[in-house]
Amino acid sequence: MSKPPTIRVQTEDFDIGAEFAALGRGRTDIGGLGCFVGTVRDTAKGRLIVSMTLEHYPAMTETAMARIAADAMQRWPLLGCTLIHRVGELLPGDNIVLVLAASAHRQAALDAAGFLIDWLKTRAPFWKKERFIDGEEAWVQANAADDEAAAKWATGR
Amino acid sequence: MSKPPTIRVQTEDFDIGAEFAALGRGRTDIGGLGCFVGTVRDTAKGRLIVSMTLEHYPAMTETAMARIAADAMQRWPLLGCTLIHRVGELLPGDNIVLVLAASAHRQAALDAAGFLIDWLKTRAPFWKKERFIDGEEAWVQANAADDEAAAKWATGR
Amino acid sequence: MTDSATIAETEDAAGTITVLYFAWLRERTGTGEETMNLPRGVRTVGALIDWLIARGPGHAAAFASRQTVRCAVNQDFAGPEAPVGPGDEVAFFPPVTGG
Amino acid sequence: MTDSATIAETEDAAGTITVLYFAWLRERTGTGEETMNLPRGVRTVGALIDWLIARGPGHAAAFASRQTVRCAVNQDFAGPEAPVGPGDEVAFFPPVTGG
Repeated sequence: MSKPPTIRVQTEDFDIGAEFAALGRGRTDIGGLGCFVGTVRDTAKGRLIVSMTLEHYPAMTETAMARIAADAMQRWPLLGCTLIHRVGELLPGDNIVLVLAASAHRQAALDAAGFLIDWLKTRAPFWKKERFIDGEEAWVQANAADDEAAAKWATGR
Repeated sequence: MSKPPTIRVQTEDFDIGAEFAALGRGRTDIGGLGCFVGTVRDTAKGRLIVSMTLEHYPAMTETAMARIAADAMQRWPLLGCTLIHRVGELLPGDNIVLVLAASAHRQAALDAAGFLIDWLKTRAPFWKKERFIDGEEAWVQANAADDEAAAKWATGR
Repeated sequence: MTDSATIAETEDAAGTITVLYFAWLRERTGTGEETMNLPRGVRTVGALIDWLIARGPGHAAAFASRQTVRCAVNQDFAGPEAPVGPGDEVAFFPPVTGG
Repeated sequence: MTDSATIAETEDAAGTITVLYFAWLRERTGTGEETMNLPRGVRTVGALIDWLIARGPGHAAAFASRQTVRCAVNQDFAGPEAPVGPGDEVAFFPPVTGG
């Protein structure tokens, strides 16, 4: 009954409504969809950001995302899930990432969405560089909170 | 910086993409949006459902929803949230409810979305009646799992 | 005369309440809304339920399983000890099942 | 002659590897990709890093803080003990920060 995951890496924006519709189309067995959308904030550590560039490792990215999706499908009774990550130059307010999980039950859908974004943040080969208003650029550093968020799913394995 | 919540009770469907856009419009301080959408399943306890009717207590509904939203805004650093609940007759696959929470940080956005749906399920005056394929109708019974899901937020208060 | 005048006055002062029923309470009582004089001696939700049960078999059926009936007074959830007074809107319904 | 013939054979058998750099490792090494013969004696990721550090100041700077460098061999995360062999694609990058 479950669909294969939808995995995409793209420079263009995604259409959130269309992704919900695509996952639910023609189905009447879904009880709930959990979703997280990450967007570019205009500040980091109190400094104004004018743009963000996302680099990735093309040969590895979709494989890594597919593995994360497969892991989610195994942990929860999902009927489908969608992972879309943008790359290239983005501006404050732009969408970066979308994760979407469908299940017969709401807790599974919400937990899986949390898992998908936590693992994407720590296990998929993307790197962010921020350009500040003064022209300086800096690679975003991985933070301990993300590792802890991801680790909580590992213990439940 | 935070917007007043958007609260709606309506018979017509909602546009998920439009609700994300409305919450994020003109803002660059949002880092993530957590969302849950509940939909009508075609079966309950192994019996086929042909339709579901949602009744509510009009004078109380929006007040109860506003209180739940205000509670979420107080518990998490939300920049805005949206709660939309449909009433009337719905068919399998139809959307029932949307909750959406925006924050600078993803964990707050996701946790708040979970809180909003758990409390909507246990604190807002809606009642579901299912009509089965054999013509029989039955009011959905509240279940202990929903109470437990809601109670977990009470302990953290 | 003094006694009956006092009673009449009490009844007037009591005023009316609106009682609402939802979901299967509406179906069992056969009504979604009724307006009535606040019954004498009724000062709480619990006392109002006792009084409503005596109205007839439909109401008795609606409140047959009292622990599964929820109440709101003036659109606020209220327990059996909650006060009921003139002008109040008192709603009875099963545990909610939206979302 | 026997010795040098053996060495030549070993080098041929070693074949080439592709090394990729991302984010600030790409900036510090000044390259995103280089193809090289698998250096003699290099059989693990850790040994490859040792060898790369000796290539020049850019590479040395890229690997200056080794514990913050992550690696994937053939698109799979790999630690310093992971084997590296002919034909492998070895990528070095900082801890990921997508999502």
